[in-house]
Amino acid sequence: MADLSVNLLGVTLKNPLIAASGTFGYGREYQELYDIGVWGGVSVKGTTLQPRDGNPMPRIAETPAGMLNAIGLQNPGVEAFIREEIPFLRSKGTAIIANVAGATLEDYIGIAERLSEEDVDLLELNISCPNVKRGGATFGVTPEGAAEVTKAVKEASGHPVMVKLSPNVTDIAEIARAVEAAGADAISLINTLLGMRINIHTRRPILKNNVGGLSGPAVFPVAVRMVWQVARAVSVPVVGMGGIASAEDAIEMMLAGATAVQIGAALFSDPLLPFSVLEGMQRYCDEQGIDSIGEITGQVRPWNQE
Amino acid sequence: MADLSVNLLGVTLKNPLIAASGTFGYGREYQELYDIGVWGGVSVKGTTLQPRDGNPMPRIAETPAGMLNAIGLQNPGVEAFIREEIPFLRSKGTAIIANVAGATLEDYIGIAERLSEEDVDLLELNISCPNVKRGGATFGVTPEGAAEVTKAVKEASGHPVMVKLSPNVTDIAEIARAVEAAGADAISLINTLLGMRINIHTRRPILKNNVGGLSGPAVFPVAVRMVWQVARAVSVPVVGMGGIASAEDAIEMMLAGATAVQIGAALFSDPLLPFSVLEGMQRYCDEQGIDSIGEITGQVRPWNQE
Amino acid sequence: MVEGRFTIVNRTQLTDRIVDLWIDCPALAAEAQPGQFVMLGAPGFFLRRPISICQIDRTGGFLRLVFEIKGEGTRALAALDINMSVQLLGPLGRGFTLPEGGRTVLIGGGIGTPPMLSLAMALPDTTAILGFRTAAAVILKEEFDAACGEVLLCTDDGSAGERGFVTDLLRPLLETAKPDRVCACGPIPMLRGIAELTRAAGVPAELSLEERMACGVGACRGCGIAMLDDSGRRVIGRVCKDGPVFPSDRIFL
Amino acid sequence: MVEGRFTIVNRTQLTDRIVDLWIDCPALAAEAQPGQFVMLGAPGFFLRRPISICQIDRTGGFLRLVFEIKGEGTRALAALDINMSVQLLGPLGRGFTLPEGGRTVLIGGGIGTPPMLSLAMALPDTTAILGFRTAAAVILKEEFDAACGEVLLCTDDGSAGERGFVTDLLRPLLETAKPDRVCACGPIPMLRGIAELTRAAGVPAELSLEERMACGVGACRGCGIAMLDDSGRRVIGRVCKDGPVFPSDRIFL
Ligand SMILES: Cc1cc2nc3c(=O)[nH]c(=O)nc-3n(C[C@H](O)[C@H](O)[C@H](O)COP(=O)(O)OP(=O)(O)OC[C@H]3O[C@@H](n4cnc5c(N)ncnc54)[C@H](O)[C@@H]3O)c2cc1C
Ligand SMILES: Cc1cc2nc3c(=O)[nH]c(=O)nc-3n(C[C@H](O)[C@H](O)[C@H](O)COP(=O)(O)OP(=O)(O)OC[C@H]3O[C@@H](n4cnc5c(N)ncnc54)[C@H](O)[C@@H]3O)c2cc1C
Ligand SMILES: Cc1cc2nc3c(=O)[nH]c(=O)nc-3n(C[C@H](O)[C@H](O)[C@H](O)COP(=O)(O)O)c2cc1C
Ligand SMILES: Cc1cc2nc3c(=O)[nH]c(=O)nc-3n(C[C@H](O)[C@H](O)[C@H](O)COP(=O)(O)O)c2cc1C
Ligand code: FES
Ligand code: FES
Repeated sequence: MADLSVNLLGVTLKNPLIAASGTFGYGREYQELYDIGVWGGVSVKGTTLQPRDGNPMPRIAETPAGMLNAIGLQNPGVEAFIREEIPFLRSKGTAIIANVAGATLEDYIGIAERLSEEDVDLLELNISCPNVKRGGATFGVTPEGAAEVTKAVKEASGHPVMVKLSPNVTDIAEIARAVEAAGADAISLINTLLGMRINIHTRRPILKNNVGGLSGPAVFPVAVRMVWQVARAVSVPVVGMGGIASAEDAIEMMLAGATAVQIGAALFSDPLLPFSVLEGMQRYCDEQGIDSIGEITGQVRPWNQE
Repeated sequence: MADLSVNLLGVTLKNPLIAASGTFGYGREYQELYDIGVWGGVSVKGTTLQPRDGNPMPRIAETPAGMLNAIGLQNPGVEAFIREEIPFLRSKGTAIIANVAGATLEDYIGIAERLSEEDVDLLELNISCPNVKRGGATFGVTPEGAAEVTKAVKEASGHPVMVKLSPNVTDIAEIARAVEAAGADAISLINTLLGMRINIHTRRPILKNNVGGLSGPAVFPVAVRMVWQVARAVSVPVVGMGGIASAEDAIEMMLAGATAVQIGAALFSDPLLPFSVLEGMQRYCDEQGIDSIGEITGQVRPWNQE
Repeated sequence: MVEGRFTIVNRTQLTDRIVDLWIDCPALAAEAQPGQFVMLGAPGFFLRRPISICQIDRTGGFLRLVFEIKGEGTRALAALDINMSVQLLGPLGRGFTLPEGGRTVLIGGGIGTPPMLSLAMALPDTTAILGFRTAAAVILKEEFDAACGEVLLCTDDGSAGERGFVTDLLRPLLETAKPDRVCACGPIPMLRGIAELTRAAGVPAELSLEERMACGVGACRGCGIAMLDDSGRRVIGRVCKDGPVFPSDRIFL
Repeated sequence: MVEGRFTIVNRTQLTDRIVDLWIDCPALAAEAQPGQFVMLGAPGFFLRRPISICQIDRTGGFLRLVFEIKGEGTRALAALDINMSVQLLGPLGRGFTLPEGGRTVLIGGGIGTPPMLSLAMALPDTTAILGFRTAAAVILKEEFDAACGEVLLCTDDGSAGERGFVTDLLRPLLETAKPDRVCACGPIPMLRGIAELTRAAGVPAELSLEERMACGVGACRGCGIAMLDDSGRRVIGRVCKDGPVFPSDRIFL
């Protein structure tokens, strides 16, 4: 049996699989199906200082090999998270990644400060949620904005800070370098690609928010490309996600440069996915004679160009 | 029977379906399967001043609901296009859209000039091909670059110029406004999203070019969103493409703001697609009581935000 | 809650657009309650489809699912046949409360009818009101006849039963033979009408709602509904977890 | 060239990884030539899979396709059964040239063997050299026995036929009983070896190649191969259109 554990910023994850923010709530619901301690970590629903109702319905639209969501960061706020969810998650023996979001710099600083003394393993700074108007997304799409919020949160936080990037940018490597320079301890990507669906009979957008974030297998090749670009551009660890739906996908993402991976939308197609991914990872390690899955991070050998 | 013809920059297309550049060659090959005169138009393979060999193999990778390509603009050059392909296409009674590409401004100007007296209906300026190094892509991702090449080609061209945008940008509307201001007569989008796949057994990228362009149904929601954003941002006609694989998709793209649509990768899944799309469009017109398909362009009614 | 691949043991078509499947899934059948639903994998589609449990055979270990062909996903599901298998997650959500006694009026409108059948079979004293567009759309009539004390049928065009809406049949019932509860599933306008009538009559009502879903278990917050929580505070609940069945005085339709 | 949905009329498994389908597609069978291929739709996958035509029954209107389960797409194809239908585009590409007379040596390596069968059946005077990894991987031996004047078998491990590679069997043939042509399909190292041996011996060879494909008809330029055109100029040809069978002196392997 190969060792599937990986080290992410000093936190030992028992395996490289993290439930992606927003797709797993705070883990409670899936606990009714299986012991969520199987996950290396759980990135919780994007949490804000104050509770948020999110966007009007419908918030979900299906797309070829994927889906759009426009939840709009519905969450009970950081106090409820601290009170009710941290103890629950801690009891399950999985790393806790606090995905934090906000509309203003002050929001981000506030939540980072509030969580500093709390028992979470790392902060995942969501500067890329496309579903909040005048929200974090404006930070995520310029190097300056991304660096600004990274720096502020890094100063306010007692925990390591992983910055989650938006894929809706021209040059992802540039943004990655900016947040690294601003002090990011790690980088995660990708958040969702902005998309839209229209009901041709009513001639109205399916989502009440008009547009929403695309995720699921459809985005996988874009995610692999961006993880590869970012992993080559920075020296901090990279956590890869976007469309992972099998052990092979998770391995591909690690080869591209990811230290750990997050799995999101594919859980809706296959709620038991973490089990088959872990099994497939073991099988791959056996076949390839790998002792520790961590060895494959970034091991893709690109073809020489010219 | 509803009228499916549309007017694009003074050119009457017998229907809004255009074979997307690079997926249909110059039409010859599919002519062995059916009369390509069924198409409203054909956008030919990206053509350069000089013949090009393109990238090394493999150039194709499959992805969930889509594919990556890194052809690298293999084409016989503009002289062969003029000599051999224009007469053939003209004889088929479909509009000819000359998709032109280049590595330098001079290339673009040269090909636009060379085509000025030739019998094509419009130029489609590919400033967005991600598969040519130091190539057009550098123009396509900044408003300044996009405007510069548009202006130069517009001045050199005797034909209307449609500029084809890259989706790999932060703000597609900004680019669209820039090319409109620079004189673009129409805008087409989207070209492919940059993606990557890795063979986990060999640990090498599947494409010899390492990265390639993603197209097919996977990108459809991104394309609809961008077409919608661009159609709201400019007043020139917009030609929409990216993942269209059914009549419903084509209609959705038109509702988002497209005057005509291009169909590319989905032809590889279903070579007879134009027939079922046209049938479905007729059915939709009947059901919705539409006399002319052109009526639906841009007719999506977005939900009010706030 | 159980996730797995289960075999279709029977498939019939109730109308040209409505498919009736029996699935061999003892672990789900053992837990299932009237009003709960499952997330059903549609071959070739990314998201699962929420389908209510129409009938529960705990002894045999079977669940019955009845669904209408609406879009592409249910069309793919309709292509499945006996001996083929489907991916199921369930049972999910909160079903109808099962009171000790009293008389219940069950109302099903169109494809909202199937979920009411398992409830009809679980309650001793029921009147069913079933509404359909037209005679050809009527489904499950015999089953309700067998399960309920009384079955009132109506169609929009009067081609079967009374001409009119289920609310037209409910109104006199609330006046003349006030039931202890009303339970309903159907289109939103119908549910709104029922909520108004029952509120006015002071009869508690439980309504089964629909919303687009991704996870189906309450994790993704995709299926929000404005509702009052136990302390009377307005919150955004989840149709899949806090429902799909809600007390009508707790939700804002 | 024909595109359509056609029914699988027979399905067997030649080894645990190799599937043998007969498809009822008269319009394709009427046109098909040895060495041509079809693009076969794999349920759930975006791109079609190129598969060579193994046998042509023009009278019955059937094509035989033999393929190996390599990745996910061929696994999905392997799940298809008799009476199910598949989407086919074909026949595609340039097959082997069919000379008037002379003797041909046909060489098939592994899963490169099936395409050689239709050629064997079309030519009067043939010797086949078939190479496999091991005895359990040997396929179509009886068919070649019936179709060819002589069949030479070899395996890498010697568990069936000679121990060694097809080139080991070809070498003496070229010396002792020089054929008029050699036609081959198999892995690239094998084809390279054959190209070298035949060039040295001055025997013309035709080789069937593989490349990843999207359109399969020559439109997308996905399947390039460096080759000499009719005027001897080096160009990037298309495996799907200018091949898949090429004269060995025209291509750069
Ligand atoms: C709790 C619950 C129970 C249900 N029970 C039944 C039942 O027993 N029988 C039945 O026929 N139908 C039932 N429905 C409705 C059924 O889920 C939809 O008709 C079905 O999802 C449509 O899928 P489609 O692929 O045909 O349509 P498409 O429009 O192609 O689907 C696109 C997406 O929208 C979703 N969607 C579309 N319409 C609905 C809808 N009305 N509700 C929820 N999601 C929708 C789909 O699930 C899919 O994700 C139920 C819905 C819910 C929420
Ligand atoms: C002209 C031609 C004729 C062929 N004839 C046969 C045959 O008769 N029998 C047979 O078993 N195989 C044949 N092959 C190979 C066969 O096409 C591949 O094994 C098959 O495409 C693999 O698909 P997959 O989904 O299992 O693999 P995956 O690796 O999952 O496929 C991913 C993508 O790569 C492509 N691909 C992968 N390997 C190959 C390959 N070797 N050649 C071309 N594309 C590939 C697939 O088509 C698909 O687009 C032929 C290939 C070509 C080009
Ligand atoms: C329903 C849904 C809700 C999401 N909510 C959040 C969120 O609150 N915070 C966040 O950083 N990302 C959120 N995401 C993005 C995911 O965490 C992930 O980045 C993205 O979905 C790509 O991964 P996937 O394709 O595996 O889902 C959400 C995604 C989905 C599908
Ligand atoms: C194999 C292939 C080759 C392409 N070559 C070109 C090209 O030469 N010029 C161009 O402007 N776009 C090219 N494209 C992009 C398409 O024209 C189109 O913009 C894109 O594929 C999205 O549409 P689709 O999803 O319908 O294919 C190519 C696409 C594919 C798949
Ligand atoms: S569908 Fe995910 S919370 Fe209801
Ligand atoms: S696969 Fe398209 S040209 Fe060969």
